[in-house]
Parts: sequence; structure tokens; C-alpha cells
Amino acid sequence: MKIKSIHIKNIPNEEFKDNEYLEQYVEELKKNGTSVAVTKLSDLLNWGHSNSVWPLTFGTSCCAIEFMCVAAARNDFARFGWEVTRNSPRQADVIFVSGTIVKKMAPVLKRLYDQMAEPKYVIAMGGCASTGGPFQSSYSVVKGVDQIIPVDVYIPGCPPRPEAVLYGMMQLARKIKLENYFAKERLEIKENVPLAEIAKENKAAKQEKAAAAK
Amino acid sequence: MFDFKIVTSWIDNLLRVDLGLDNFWTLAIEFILVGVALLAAYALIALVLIYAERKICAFFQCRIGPDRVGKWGLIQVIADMIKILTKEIIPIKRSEKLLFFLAPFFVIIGSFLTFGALPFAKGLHAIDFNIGVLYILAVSSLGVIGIVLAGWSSNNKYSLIGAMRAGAQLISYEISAGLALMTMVVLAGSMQLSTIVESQADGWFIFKGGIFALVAFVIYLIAGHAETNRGPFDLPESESELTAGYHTEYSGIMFGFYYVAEYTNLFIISAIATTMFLGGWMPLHIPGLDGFNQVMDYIPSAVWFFGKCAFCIFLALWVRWSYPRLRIDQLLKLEWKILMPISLINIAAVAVAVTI
Amino acid sequence: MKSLINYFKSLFEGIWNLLLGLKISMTNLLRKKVTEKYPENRKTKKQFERFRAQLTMPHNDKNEHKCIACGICEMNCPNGTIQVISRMEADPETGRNKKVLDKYIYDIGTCIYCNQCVSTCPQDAIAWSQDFEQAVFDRDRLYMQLNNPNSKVIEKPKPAPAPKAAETANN
Amino acid sequence: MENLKEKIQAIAPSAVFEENTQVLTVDVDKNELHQLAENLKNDESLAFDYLQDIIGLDLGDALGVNYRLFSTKNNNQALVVKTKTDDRENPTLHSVSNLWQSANLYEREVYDFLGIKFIGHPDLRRLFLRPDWKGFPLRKDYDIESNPVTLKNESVEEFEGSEKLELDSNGHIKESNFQLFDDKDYVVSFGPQHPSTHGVLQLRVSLNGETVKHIDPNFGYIHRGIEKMCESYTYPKILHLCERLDYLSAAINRHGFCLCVEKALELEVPERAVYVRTIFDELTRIASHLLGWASMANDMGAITAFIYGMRDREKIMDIFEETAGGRLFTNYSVIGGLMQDIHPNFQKRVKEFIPYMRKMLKEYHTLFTNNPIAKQRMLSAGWLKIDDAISYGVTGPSGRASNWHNDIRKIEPYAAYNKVNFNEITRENGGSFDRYMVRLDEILESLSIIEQLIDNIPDGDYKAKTKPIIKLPEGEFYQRVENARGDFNIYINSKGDKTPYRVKFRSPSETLVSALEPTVKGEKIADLIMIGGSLDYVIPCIDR
Repeated sequence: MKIKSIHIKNIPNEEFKDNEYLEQYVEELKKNGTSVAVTKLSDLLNWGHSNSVWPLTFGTSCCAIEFMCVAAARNDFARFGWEVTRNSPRQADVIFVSGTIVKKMAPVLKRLYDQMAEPKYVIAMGGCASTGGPFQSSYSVVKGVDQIIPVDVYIPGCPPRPEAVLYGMMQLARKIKLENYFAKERLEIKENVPLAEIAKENKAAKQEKAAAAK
Repeated sequence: MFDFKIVTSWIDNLLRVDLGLDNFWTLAIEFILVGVALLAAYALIALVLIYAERKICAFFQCRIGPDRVGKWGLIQVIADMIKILTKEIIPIKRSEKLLFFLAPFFVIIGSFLTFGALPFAKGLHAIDFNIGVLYILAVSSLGVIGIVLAGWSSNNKYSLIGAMRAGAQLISYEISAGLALMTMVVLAGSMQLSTIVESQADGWFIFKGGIFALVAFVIYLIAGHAETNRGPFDLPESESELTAGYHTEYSGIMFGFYYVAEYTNLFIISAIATTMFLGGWMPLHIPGLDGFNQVMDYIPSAVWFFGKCAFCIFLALWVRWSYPRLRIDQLLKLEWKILMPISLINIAAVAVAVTI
Repeated sequence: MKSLINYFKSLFEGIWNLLLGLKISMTNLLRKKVTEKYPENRKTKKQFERFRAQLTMPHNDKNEHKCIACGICEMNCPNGTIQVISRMEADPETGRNKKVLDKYIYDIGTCIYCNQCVSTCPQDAIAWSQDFEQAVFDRDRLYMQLNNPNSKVIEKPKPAPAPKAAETANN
Repeated sequence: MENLKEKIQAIAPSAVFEENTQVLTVDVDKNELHQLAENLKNDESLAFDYLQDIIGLDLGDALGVNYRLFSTKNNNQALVVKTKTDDRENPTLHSVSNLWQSANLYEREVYDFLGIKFIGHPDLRRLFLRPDWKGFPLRKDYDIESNPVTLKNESVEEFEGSEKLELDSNGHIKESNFQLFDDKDYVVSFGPQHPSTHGVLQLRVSLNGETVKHIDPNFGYIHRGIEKMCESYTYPKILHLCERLDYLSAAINRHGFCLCVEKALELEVPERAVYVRTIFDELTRIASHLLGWASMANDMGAITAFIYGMRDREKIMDIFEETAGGRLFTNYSVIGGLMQDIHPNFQKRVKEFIPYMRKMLKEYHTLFTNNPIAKQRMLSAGWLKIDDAISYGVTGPSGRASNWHNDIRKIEPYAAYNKVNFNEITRENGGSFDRYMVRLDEILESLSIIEQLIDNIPDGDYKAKTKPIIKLPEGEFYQRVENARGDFNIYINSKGDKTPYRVKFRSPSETLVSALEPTVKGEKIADLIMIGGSLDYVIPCIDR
């Protein structure tokens, strides 16, 4: 499947962010090469998976409240078919890491993720889950859940407003639609973002400077 | 009114006369056909009900419900089913493997056996026992074995508590459900489902039986939904306490079985209530109004049956999405202190009324 | 006898209250639904004007912005969301070295939308936009460069105050 | 006041009274502490029956502890008792947990953060951090990098048992271990990931059938170290951390911190800002109580009620977003006033909301309060007596349901609360139903407060002028505010820098969770969840 053929109602493909990643993803998939029949079947399954992503009710802090708002009447995520929130990780498809993950919680989150049945997805909701957010200088916060479990979609915001969460879920649906269901291993793509390199280097340099000043 | 006997006897004729098969093969093919048809209907009804519940629940909650997968979200449930079918099944390490995998089948078989004995329309009735009511009561409670086994074999404390609750609940509510149905058996004078339906030709029991039938109807609905573990009686599952209750450790299609069985059980309870109280597939007849009765007769019997079922299901959903869950002692109190005494008095009163 | 009366009284009261509850859910069933259809209405729905979703640096038609790279926003940011990378450039008129913005990097992944940067900016060079559709697949994509490539500072009629502010920030 | 001083001096000869402090502060030697505490608690004329907070400090050469006491019988007389340990290497103090129940968790917290061992404490485990955590984070010499992320699960044995320090007859400290649960106990663990723990809290419950025998809360799964972070942040930056403590009372917490700093700076805040802040506080309270109602209904299985609550909460979110630009975190109060002026539509929207909310409250009562299932469940479980409430420090709506008049808006009026008429809602019995009703009645009361203020917002500035870099004078500053869960206290210890030396937030939720022990014993598991909902705690506020 190509990116162009993904169809999300009411949002044209080119208006989505980070299409580069999906293109790279498709390239990688092509390298592995699968037969047409398998691809067609995989497309059907992906259609089912992408339209029925059942979230695990998991919330650690502030973002969980916004997540409840997504589930409530105003921004009803049942419209997308994602409303069946499961409390048992065995039956859930996606884990919304909504809130800060601290070092005491990290093994628990890892265990929850391991308990989920394949195919499973992770959405890092909000600043804390993506990067540590407001608590970057804390001694007990995990700075980004990607240190613990692989993350599929990052939704920035502190907390992200409900529509932003819906947008993030549509991004996840797009990614699911491209997947190869029969692939044994999970495909990990590392994008090359020069800006991020610069930012990280600059930050490290500044921290060194500050440490030297002390 | 269209009689489904025409279809069934045509098939029988086709096999026996036109193809010239002997008795054994005819029966074998007919059994397979019936089985396949029932399975298809079973799955279809579950799909429709899941969609209906989601939509109706959303409307009760001022929401819209599924509306993006297909027109009005109509194929939402198909996507769900594809997903559940292809999800990984996780074997639990320290579980009782055999029972763990067997449990969901008990649940699904229990509800399927009941499903097969329902009279769906005029002539559309797979097995017509002369002890139909007894049979239905017996097999519909098979499901609880699956639930208790699931709770016990999962090696999970939540599951165990949920399973124990389910056991207590079923044993209690079976009594008043049975008594409520017996009230109607007294009125009809037969346990055969077809006879019960036929005897409602001149008026449904809910009208003919007066206050007794109404009380029995309400009690049956309450007890029936308590038996199927649906809200406000969903204690074995009670999401906010026991995460997912007895099926906490199940994933993939194993969980799908529980999920589907929950909805078909809802349908079965409504169908039994329809058959016993609302005249089954019988159209609405008002004595004296012949013109009206004739118009009613033109509506196919299947429509009557499913329409009445839909009404009962709507009642159940309405209650489910309005009330909080009962606590275990409240649940047992409701049965032993309210429902059972009332249904005992009710059945005695009916018996007296009928003999007089 | 009294207990029997009480039993029935509470029974009927209970049934009555249960029915009233059913009535409420039925009225809500018939009410207008409050759901806002998000992706359908994304062209028409207007967010509140003060809603903060992303930091931006407005540029004019000539690809010029107002940032003088003073770094006050970076100082006031609670968790290092903003990084102002500047370079020294000789002013063509005076010949003195002047701080010029090279890259204004904003990490939306850590931003907590506290408004400290915008409210303390002496030049009003940064502003909030309402584009909340920011979800991406890679964490590194959350870094953004706010100044356009090859953009310049708006030259003010009196160039005097700009270098001054830059100098104070330097100290 | 003089009388009190004399009495304290008589009990503890070493007592020194500090000058120029906001509240009466007394320094005592650590050996006289327990004697003094016992007298303060039990003497009828003193009757300091409410231990609000225990604040641990790193004083450099030693570790200090401040006990903040109030006398509910004695016109809410406040007193701060200070003491310090002998050294840093082996710091010990006598426990006061036998006098005040609330001290139990507070002392564990001080032990966790600073490593002070309390002799006679029944259960001295770490409160927030893992048992294998190295170092004590609130000590100034703590290395932030010393505990990397680990994916090793906590071993069950490590927190099953607990340490206990006792003094034997010779005055030597004796260490002993004890088991929290018997081997025969059927222990069910609720959380950390559980739909109804309102955050990541672990409750380990031993059961007898469906009946709760013993409950042990385990905190720290969302401990973000906010207090340590505050020590390196300037005051305007701390505001954002305040919001993220109890995110449901975000605006109130932020307001409280602003008040504390303004008090220290002796800064006059414009009337307009005071009024608007008060309205925002009350709106936040309504939003929080609505969510409390909704999630309690959800805990009891009424999902529809939950959705209705969230639906009506969205109206408040709209008001917030239009004026302040944020939904959950309004980000509106700043030191000296407000972030920006109110939106022109603000008053109109609020006035529309008030009658709507009143109508909806009636619906809530018909749908849920009068529902016999819900009512019987709430009426039959979760009793908390007033003495327990005070001893455990259960403040806010939950404390008021036990007939404890503890509304800080009445006791120590701040902002515009002395300009409005409102009733302090209290109820007699202290059951789950009372806590539930107090919350719904407070929504009505808040609506009436807003109604009185909304048309009278004075004109003028919305923010006082402040220096670009805010430095607090040296000293200790306290500010109590009534947030949606109760007594939220901010303590700032300033050494005159632009960053505080120590900040301590008193979390009202912490005491609410500790009050689970007396309220749920002997109740069913289903009620444990329901009582948790009726206490309405927010875990990130506890863990900080």
C-alpha cells in the first residue's frame, strides 16, 4: 500500500504532518517484498485494525483527564470506533501513556505493555510521556516513554486538547493501514532530522557550560 | 401469513424425491443446513446487537456513536470482528491450560443451544420439544460453568472473585426466572414452545394474563438480565472494581467469544420473553376489530418476532445505561427478599385463578 | 404489620424513583447531541482566540521577523523548550559586531504553554498559533525551527535600541 | 497568646519563640519534642488536635522538622513547632504518630525525602520512592543522576515487610521487622494500573470473602519530585508546577502560590484581579466537583452519569479557554495579578452557565442521588467520625461531611471571600452519602458566590507592577487555600534568593487516602471503590 492510497475521511493526506516518516516506512516495507495476495489480505486486516483500536484505560495524571474528555460527549471518540476502552491489557490494542511516567512506574508500564496482545500500539500523549515535559529536570521522571516501550505516535501538548488526541489517533490509523500484518518483526524507523541533532548538541553544550560555571 | 413450513418442506422434498436420497442422508444434510443457518444467524444477530447497543448507548449519553466507518458507522462492528479474530491469543503461564481454553466454548455452546430452540417465525423452529421451556432453562444456565471455569483457571484474583459472584448470581436468579416462566406455563397449560405461542393467538399473555403476567414479565426481564450478567447486574465483570472480571486474562478470539455471547444472551432473554409473554411471532390481535386484525396478519411473522425482541432489548439497554451497578449483597437481597417472594405469590395466585 | 407496610412503601418508592431516573435518560436521548464532529468541522470550527497550541514567529512579506536574539524567552522558559542560537555579524553601517538570530529552535514536545516567553518578549517577536494538529511518528520531528530560512530582522528606522537590548541580554 | 507561650515554656524549658514570624513559631530541643507534643494534643486548654503538616528541611549541618498544628476547638489557633536532629549521618526523632494519625504518612514522607528515622513509628517504609532507591532526594547534597531508569520490578518481599524502630528500656534503639499481611491473607492488589484508583495508586487489600480486612496504600507511582525542582526554579516558573499537583484544582493551587509570594513581597493586588481570581477558583471548584461526581458515579457503574458530568464540565472549560487560553491548566493567575484581562464575553458566558448548571444539578439528583441502588449503597458504608476526621486530617468536603467546620474560606478568608455571603456546607453523619451530598451542595454554593461577584468586577488594572526578577525576603511563609479537596498549604522557606530554599505543598489528598483505613474496614470491595470515589482524592497531588 502506498501513502497516497490511505484514506482518512475529511482530512486530505497532504495536510497530515510527518508524511516523510510514512514514506520511509513504505520504502522499508518494499525492501522486504511480499506477494500481492498477501498484501491484499493484509490490507483488509489493516482496515479492521485501524478502525477498531481499543484503548487501555491507563492514565497517570493530568492528560488522563483530557483523555476522559475525548471519551465524553463533546469529542466522542466512539465515532471512530475506538470507544470500547478495556481495563484489561490483554484485550486492549493501544496504550495511551497519558501522563508522567516516573521511575517507580516504569517497570509497571513495561509489564503492562508486555501483557498486551499483538498487534499493539503505543501513543505518547502529552509532553511528559513524549519527552519528560515540565519535569525534565526532575530526579524521578522518565524522560520520554520511548526509553521503556516503542512509541508509535507522539501527541504534543500539556495536556493536548481533545481534538489533538483525535488527530493523533488518526495518525496512528494511517500508520496501521500501511503495516504488513504478516511481518514477524516490528519495523523500527529512525528518521534523520538534522534540526533535532542541532538542538540536542546545543543543549548539551549549554549544560556543560552551566556545569563548568558552577 | 407466510409459513416457513413451505420452505422447509420444499427442501425436504427436494432432497428426498428429486435427489432420491435415503432417510439418513436427508437428515444429515438437513441438520447441516440448519446448523449453518443457525450459526450465521447467531453471528449476524450478535453483530447487529453490538452496533445497536453502541448507537443507543451513545444516544442516551448525548453522543453520536460510531459514524465514521461506513455510512452511519454501519460496518464498524465488522472491523471490530476482523480485529478480534486476528488478535494474538496469549496462553497464561500458570493457568489450568485445558480448562482455560475450554471455558469460552462452554459459554458459547450454552447460549447457542438455547438459540437453536427458539421459534423465530411461523414454521421457523429448529427443534420443538414438548418440554421446550424446561430445555431452555436448563441449557441457558450452562454458560455459568464456562464463567466459573474461566475465573478459576485463569489464576487471577480478580477473575476468581468475578467467577464466584457469577455463580452466586446465577443460582439465585435462576429461581425467579424459572418461576416467572412457570407462571406462563400454567396459563398455557403446556411446556411446548409452539403450543405456548399458538395459545396466544387470540391475545398475548401479557394482555390475557392481566396483572399476573405483567408482574411475571417484569420479574423475568430482571432475572433474565441478571443471569446474563449485563448491567446493572454486571457484577462478575464490574469494570470499575475487577478490571474485567472473569475474562480479565482472555485475549483475542477467546475474549471475542465472551463478547459475542454477552450480546446473543441479551437477544435470547428477549426472545424468550417475547415467546412467553408477548405472543412470540403472533401478530397483535384485538378481539372484535377484524379489519385491524387482518392488516396485522399481513405483516410477516418474523417481523413481529424480531420487532418484539427489539422492544425488549431496548428496555434492557435503557435500564443498563441509566442505573448504577448493584452491590453483591443488594443483588442477593433483591432476589431473595423481593423477586422470589413476589414470584412465588404470583405463581400461586395464577394457579388458583386458572383452576377457578 | 408496620414492617410490611414499610416494605411495600419502600418498594414502590424505589420503583417510582427508578422510573424517574429512566425518564431523565430518555429526555437526554431526545435532546440535541452535543458532539462536535472534529475532522468534519476542521475547516469551519474556530478555536478561541487566546487558545495556545504552538509557538510561532510571525514573518512579514519580505521574510523578516522581529527577533533580536536577546534570549529572554530562553531564560524564562521553565524547561528548556526554546533554544536561541545566534551568531555575531558585522553591521554594514556601523561596522560593529551585532548579535543576529541564526536558529530559533522550539521543542513542542516539552512545551507547557505557560506563556512566559510571549509575555516577556520585549520585541513581540513570537506569538501563539492555534494549529493543534501536531501529532507525529518520530520524537525528533517535534523540534521546529521558528524563523524561516534566510529571514532577517526587521530593520527599524532607528537602529539604536535593538543592539542595546542585545547587549544587555549578553551581560 | 502570652498564656500559650507560658504554658509551652513550662512544658519544654528549652523552647525559644521566634520573632517576626507569620504564625507563632517555637523551637524546641528534640528530646523535649514528644513531651511537648503530648501535652499540646491532650491538654484541654491547648487542644492542638489537628496536625496539618510535617515539613522536613535540610538545614545544612542538621535536618530540621516543622510541625504545623491547629486547634480546632480553640478558635483555630495556629502553632509551628520546630526541632532538628543532632546530625546528618544518623538522624533520629521521636515519632508523634501515636498522637495524630496524620503523622503516620507525614513521617514516612520525611523519612523518604530526608532520611530522618522516627523512633516508635509503627511502619517506617519509604513512602514515595522504591525500597531500593539510593539516597534521600531533598537533601541538598543529593545527586540527581544517582538513580537511573530501571525496568526491574520491585520485589514483593521488599515491601511486604516493614521496619520498626523502638526504644528499649535502656534508651537504646532497637530495630525489628514485621509483616504487613499474614501468609493466610487473601491479598488483592488494586493498582497501580486500575480504572478506579483515580490515578496510579496501589491499594493492597486483604479480603475475607468480599469483605475488606486490611488495606495498605502504596504511593509514589507518580512521584515527580516537584518540591526538589522548585528549589532550582524562580518563583514565576514554580507556578506551572503548582498547577500540575492537583490538576483538578489547578487554578486554586496557582492562586495560592501567588498569594503566598504576594504576602511575602507585601504586594498589593488590584481589586479586579482579586475578583476574577475568586471567580476562577469557584469555577474550578465546580469543575472539580463535577468530575468528582462523575467519576464516583462511574466507579459505581453508572457510565451515563459520568458522561453527563463530563458534558457539563465542558461548559466551564469553554469559559476558561476563552479568557485564559487553557482548558485544564488555566495558567491565569500570575504574581501580582492576572496573565491578561478577562475576555469581553466572560461575564456573559458565566451568567449563561449558572442557570444551566442549576437545572442540570436537579437532573443529577433525579438520575443518580435518588436512585435507590445508588442511595442504598452510599447510605450503607464508609463512616468517618469527626474525631477520626480531625486526627487523620481529612479536610475539605470530606471533612465537612463529618461535621468538621474546616472551610479555609471561612477560617482564614483570602481573596474576595470576605466580601461575599456563602454558607459552609456541613453534614452530620460522615458517611459516603454525606460526602457525596456536600460536594453537590457546594456546587450550588459556588454558583451563588459567582453570582454575587460576576456583576461587581471592579474596573482598573488587572496586574500590579512587579520587578522583572522576583526575590523573596528571608523567612518562612505559609499560605492556606481551600482547594476542591481541602486544605492546600504552601510553605516557602526563602533565603532571599530568586529561588526558594525549600517549598512544601500540603496535599489534602494524602490524608484522604490515609483515611481509607478506618472507613473501609469491614465493608465490601465494591464499597472500597465507591468510598474512594466519595473521598475524591487526586493521586498526583499526593505524590508531588
